[in-house]
Amino acid sequence: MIATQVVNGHSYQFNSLVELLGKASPKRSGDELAGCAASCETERAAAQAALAEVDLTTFLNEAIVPYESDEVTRLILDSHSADAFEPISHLSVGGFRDWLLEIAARPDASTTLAAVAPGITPEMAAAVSKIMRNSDLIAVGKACRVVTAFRTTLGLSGRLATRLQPNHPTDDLRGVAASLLDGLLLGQGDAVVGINPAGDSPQASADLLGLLDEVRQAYDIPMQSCVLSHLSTTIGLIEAGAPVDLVFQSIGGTQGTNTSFGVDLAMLREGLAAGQSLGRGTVGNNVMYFETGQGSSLSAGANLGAGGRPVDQQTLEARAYGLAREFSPLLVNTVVGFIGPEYLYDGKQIIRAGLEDHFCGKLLGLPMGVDVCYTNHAEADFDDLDTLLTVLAAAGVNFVITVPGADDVMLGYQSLSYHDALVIRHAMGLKPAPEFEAWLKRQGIADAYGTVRGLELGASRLRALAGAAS
Amino acid sequence: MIATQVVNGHSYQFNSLVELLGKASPKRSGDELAGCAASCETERAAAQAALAEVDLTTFLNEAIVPYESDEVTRLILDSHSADAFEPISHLSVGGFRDWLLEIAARPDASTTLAAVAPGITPEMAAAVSKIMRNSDLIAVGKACRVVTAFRTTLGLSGRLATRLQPNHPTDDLRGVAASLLDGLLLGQGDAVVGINPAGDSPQASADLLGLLDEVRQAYDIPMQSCVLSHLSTTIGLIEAGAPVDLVFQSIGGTQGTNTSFGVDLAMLREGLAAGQSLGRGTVGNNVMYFETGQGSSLSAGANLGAGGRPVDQQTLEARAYGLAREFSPLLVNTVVGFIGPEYLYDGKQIIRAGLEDHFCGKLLGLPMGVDVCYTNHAEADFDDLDTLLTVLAAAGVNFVITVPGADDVMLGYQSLSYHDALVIRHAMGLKPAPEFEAWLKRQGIADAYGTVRGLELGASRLRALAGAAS
Amino acid sequence: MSTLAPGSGRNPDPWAPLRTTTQARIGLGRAGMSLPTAAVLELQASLAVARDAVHLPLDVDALLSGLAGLGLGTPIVLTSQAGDRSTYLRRPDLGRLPASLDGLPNDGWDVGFVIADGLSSKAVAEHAVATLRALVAALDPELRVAPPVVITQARVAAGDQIGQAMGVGTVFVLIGERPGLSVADSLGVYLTHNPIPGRTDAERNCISNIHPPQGLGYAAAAATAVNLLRGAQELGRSGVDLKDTSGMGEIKDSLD
Amino acid sequence: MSTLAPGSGRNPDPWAPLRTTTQARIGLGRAGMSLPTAAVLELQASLAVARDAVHLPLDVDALLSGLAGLGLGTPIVLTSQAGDRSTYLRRPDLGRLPASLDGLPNDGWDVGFVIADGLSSKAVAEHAVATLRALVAALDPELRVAPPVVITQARVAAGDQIGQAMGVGTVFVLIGERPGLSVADSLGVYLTHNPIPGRTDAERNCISNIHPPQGLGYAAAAATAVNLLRGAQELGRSGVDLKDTSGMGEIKDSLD
Ligand code: B12
Ligand code: B12
Repeated sequence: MIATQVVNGHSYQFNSLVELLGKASPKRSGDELAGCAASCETERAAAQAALAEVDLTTFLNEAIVPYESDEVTRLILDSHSADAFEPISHLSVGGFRDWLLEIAARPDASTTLAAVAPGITPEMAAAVSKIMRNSDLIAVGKACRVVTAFRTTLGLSGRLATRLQPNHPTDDLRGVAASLLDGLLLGQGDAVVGINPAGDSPQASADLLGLLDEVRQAYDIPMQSCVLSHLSTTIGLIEAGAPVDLVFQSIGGTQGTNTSFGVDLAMLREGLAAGQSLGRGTVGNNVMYFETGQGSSLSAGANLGAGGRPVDQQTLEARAYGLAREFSPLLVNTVVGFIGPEYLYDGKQIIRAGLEDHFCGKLLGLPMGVDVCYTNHAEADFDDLDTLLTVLAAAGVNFVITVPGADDVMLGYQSLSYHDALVIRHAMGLKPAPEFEAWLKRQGIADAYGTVRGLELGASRLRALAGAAS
Repeated sequence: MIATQVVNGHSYQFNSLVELLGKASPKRSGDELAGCAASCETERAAAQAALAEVDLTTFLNEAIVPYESDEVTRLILDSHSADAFEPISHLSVGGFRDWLLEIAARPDASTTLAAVAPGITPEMAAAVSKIMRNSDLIAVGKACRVVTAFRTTLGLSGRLATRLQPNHPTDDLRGVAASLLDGLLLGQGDAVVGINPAGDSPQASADLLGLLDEVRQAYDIPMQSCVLSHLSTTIGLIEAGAPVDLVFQSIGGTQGTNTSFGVDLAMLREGLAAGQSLGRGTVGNNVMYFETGQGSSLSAGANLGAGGRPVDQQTLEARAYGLAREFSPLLVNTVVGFIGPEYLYDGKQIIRAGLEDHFCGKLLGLPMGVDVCYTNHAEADFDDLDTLLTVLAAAGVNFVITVPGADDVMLGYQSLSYHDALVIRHAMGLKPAPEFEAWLKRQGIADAYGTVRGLELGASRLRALAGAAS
Repeated sequence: MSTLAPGSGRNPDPWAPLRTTTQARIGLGRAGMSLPTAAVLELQASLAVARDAVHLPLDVDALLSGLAGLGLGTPIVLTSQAGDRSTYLRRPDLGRLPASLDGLPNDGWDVGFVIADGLSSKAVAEHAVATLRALVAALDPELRVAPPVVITQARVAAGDQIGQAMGVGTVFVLIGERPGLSVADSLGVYLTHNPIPGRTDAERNCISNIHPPQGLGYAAAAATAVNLLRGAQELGRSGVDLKDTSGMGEIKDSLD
Repeated sequence: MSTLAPGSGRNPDPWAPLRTTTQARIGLGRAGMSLPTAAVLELQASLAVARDAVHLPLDVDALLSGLAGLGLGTPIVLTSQAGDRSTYLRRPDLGRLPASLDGLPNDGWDVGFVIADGLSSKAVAEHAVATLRALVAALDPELRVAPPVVITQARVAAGDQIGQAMGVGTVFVLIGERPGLSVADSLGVYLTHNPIPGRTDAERNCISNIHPPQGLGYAAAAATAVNLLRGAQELGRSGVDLKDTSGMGEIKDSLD
């Protein structure tokens, strides 16, 4: 594909779809590092205009990452639904944006968008996002509702769930229980209670799983838990009979990225089967939990596409969603500011990427959540988190990650505090997942209207939970 | 006042309230230009901690800008209500933040906050905002409802109004009418139809006023209009019998700033009296329209306070609100990204300042709107506008400015497009002012639910409006 | 589909006649509630261009040859204390101070002209000479006019320093206004009577948006300028008390 | 008032005992729905400190004198190709490449140790020597150990280049993990068997969060490391197939 576009008297030429996608991307440090970003704003505007003219069908004919060498591409193209694609098959990328916004303004938007989702490839989603402004990403993101369930139902309109993340630097059970208790008293955990184990020992993971399952049963909490070990560890734990609710894995948008993560499609299928075999869900059986994030492919040196050219990180991220949707996950979480400034430099880039990821995932039919977060080596602060959380809540994000006091003491980064979730729910009138909301009301943590107000430690029988673990 | 604070082993000393306020301010280019900003993040954190310990009563005893030499200070202190202040008189700045958030979470927040407003000085509002995060500013901003009225009622819960701004580089009546028509068909103008005249000739302003009044009457539009000439011109026009609805003036937070704008308290009182004398309001008689914006005092070299020290621009901005509230304005608009990068460097600073201004104004009891905008010499773009609009809508802003296609062809800057207002109203379920909403429904511009969907030119009898002006 | 930008469909665009009356982006159509793609892309491209315009340096030589034909004497070229564009943008205080006033002639002139790049060198390049020509033509020939001063990286208030140093009675600063998306070449003229450092903006008058054919024309701008100059000389000061009285007195009539 | 931070009132703080079990900021109280002022200010101060920690350069001399006591031979000091901190943060690719490998000894050692500042020089300053001491003590004394290499502005993968150049069988990279608000001195140990450039992270193992007393202890970290080393030598490779089997086999028991 060769496209030429004139802006302000300068003529810009784009020699491939890969190049065009990279140069049409909003400015971001990771693309500059990869060498695929536009050289100036005028070139970027030209690339966006040229990209808008590309027909959606082009993405079915020109693979961004070669079909032959990449199993993610094969999955994407082989599973593409021509029927679902039909209503949008005549559109260019620019026309697709107009169509999406037109649909999003209608009352039946969610149904229409869900119907076309299997016809949209990750590359189409990424392409259209590049010519969408933040407000477009919010409008369409909000119009896509994706509902999944295990022991709670997630993604319903007017709801915002949270992953309660009670990490501990030595996986100490009492320490984890203390953070868990704090979170429950503040109404957190309806998406999942998920622990990143500090160590890699299957034993430690099993102990954590045991703790969470015990608490769940003791207090009759409609919740699912997860210990985010490597997939290979989790599969082993399932075989050993550990109480595994959700099967976790970090994934990326190319086969090479996944190789660097030590997984492949076959292993993911194995994980799915293992998880589903347990039949532990009550209101649904979506068992997979994936995490993604712009930059992981470049970090793994696995970001090259057709012609050996670097693919921009946002397109690769969308491809990770293309992989994820094969597994009907309960949760997909983009850890948007997690890796560092080499991929998303500052608050502005993190905010933009968060909205893009949420939009692309939702458009592809995934239950998107976002880890609204930043690291201390990036140019960002708590104000940026507040801003990103607010725009994501407006965009109807399914869930966010929350940790005690906004500080993860094991992973070394700042995410949302438990309180932040209360604030945004109150400001935007959002409620937790219905099953969990009912439980919170029974505990006196939510009031009769479902407003989560939190509960003092002394006032709750849950306080025994932290003792129980010792 | 001398305060010392230790952070990370370093001891920081602050020799005056003016210094403390400056150093506790979130980073911003204008304060760096003025020489009052913290030298690093650690010093800023220390200043915030020290400021949190200052008692609110201190602000009644230590003037930031000297009482003797500044009529704005005199107005602020002389009009302070000790009764209204009573419930918060025992609090420190830090305690005040806690109190505000506590109140904001209650159902009766708006009443309680309105009752204390006359007891809050601008400096107190500015001080507490400096230790509040974006989400705090949103939560409390939203809890303060300030309702005003002229021919429409503004500031009601669940509503977002717009100033339709149909500027033209030569004040050409046909050109103005064309932009006005475009805006009305897109449901804009319920806050005010306001034109900045390019020229300074009273005659041109009179012609514009005539046009707007004619349109209003011809189409029976419940709206108020304004031509944003200098106050002296408007007073002259009222005397000459022109159909003046609102009396406009730019104001600043020090006497010197206002001098540089060619106005003073006496002249503003004269303007208020002249405006009210016409009795043109139907559902209310708030006749004043003020514009403000961080940086104007420094730009005018009128930013020095006690001890000849530079006062930070956000405190000075809050003082402008202290001046404004004397006049029970219909509208106060902070043109937050309007002046340029020397005062607010990039999107992040503009977003933060927009939230601060909205919060401080509302807390002081003002009907705050924001010109969500940026100039081409600043480091900002349309994504930043989308983000700021979304967080302001979450914060319950009374109104925003909108122009055709986001581009003001006379003032040389980008504000929101008419469309942007439709998008955010739809995304957040917000409606126009009730009187205007009813009119939009009658015109077929809003549907039966009050959702403004816009109308094609050919489908509306309003199209004659643009012809009528020729 | 209703999402198409107007004019791109088969029907004639009903907004076309209205579009001749303003450069404002009216009648853009809608995609749902939002701006259609065509409009968004166009805005994006204009933004890139406008941002570049801010940074484009003034071609001083070209300006000087333009000025040569006006018969105002040899132009003097200065720079402000803001050494480069990035400093200029962040330090308006430095943009108000000429780097040096040494060697400026002082001869008690009635009127002086200062041409400053401001935020748009394009505005100066395209409209300064023509505006100046119109001004000179409209001026009372009795008035003594100082040689023009060109100053780069400058703000309006730089005229106060220069005006005082040269001893001019009234200084006109022709300056590039910040570039917008549609209009990147708008010139402003600021008049200050008895220029001295420390004058506030309340003590000046302004004629803005000079950029024919869409903006104010040269002759009209010059007529207003001369009108204001006369007023300032009578009043003994410029600023808010001085109004552009063009058409004044007829207000009442027009309101009936 | 319920907005007070816990512990600042008269009643004893019920969270106090739980707080001994974790550094996490639990039981902070509430102001309405939000964090109370005390907590917000404390976070703000911690943030300033953590941001500074990223930029603190490693005191190489102090580290060298600490290493001297371990009896591992004379340490070699390298830098990566990322010349300064700001480049390091933006260019992880350069952080993976030593500026030069010239003159590195190569003697077919079984084990090599690389100490890299990573994102926290504080972690290295506080925990690298002690961790190394514990490692050395836990190692099979038969194993031949290369002299330690210290490298600044470096990433984990720098160990592959160094390991290959020195011909070590298994390389341990001790590196400063990114600083958090509570923990700014956390050390990670990455093990790579048969280090060669191009190894992916799937081919390494990791022992993380070493920062006693709150984080993992030196002896525990060393025990795991040695356990993994033995496994890697048996398996012929490190990475995802290699598990930290400490306590393994008892999983079933513990689940009952
Ligand atoms: C950043 C990070 C990531 C990033 C790495 C990308 C990047 N460019 O940085 C992403 C998000 C992709 C990631 C993915 C995973 N991570 Co990780 N990660 C971290 C983190 C937060 C910081 C690492 C750091 O500061 N390194 C130091 C810097 C200076 O050096 P660097 O060269 O830039 O860092 C490299 C390594 O950190 C490496 N890396 C990152 N994670 C892992 C995990 C393993 C097992 C290995 C061998 C290497 C590795 O990636 C970086 C780039 O090459 C640590 C937690 C911590 N407190 O350290 C967890 C941590 C190292 N990761 C962990 C895990 C489990 C994973 C996953 C295996 C999760 C999964 N189930 O898929 C995946 C896959 C890792 C792989 N094999 O590639 C665990 C390791 C547990 C253990 N003891 O083995 C840790 C300790 C966190 C945790 N407890 O969950 N991770
Ligand atoms: C920025 C701006 C402002 C800023 C100025 C602060 C600043 N640091 O820039 C603020 C928001 C404070 C402002 C206020 C007002 N402004 Co104004 N402003 C502008 C704008 C958008 C750009 C100016 C520019 O680019 N200058 C060039 C740069 C390179 O030079 P500078 O030295 O940095 O700019 C100085 C002057 O522009 C001066 N200035 C700004 N506005 C005005 C207005 C007048 C009458 C004068 C004499 C000077 C002046 O302030 C700047 C700092 O000293 C113009 C519109 C335009 N397209 O130009 C309107 C414009 C100049 N302003 C206008 C008006 C009416 C006003 C007000 C009188 C409104 C009111 N009713 O209070 C006030 C008060 C002005 C005063 N006496 O100080 C009119 C002037 C109309 C006319 N022909 O007289 C204009 C043309 C816009 C309009 N049509 O409404 N303004």
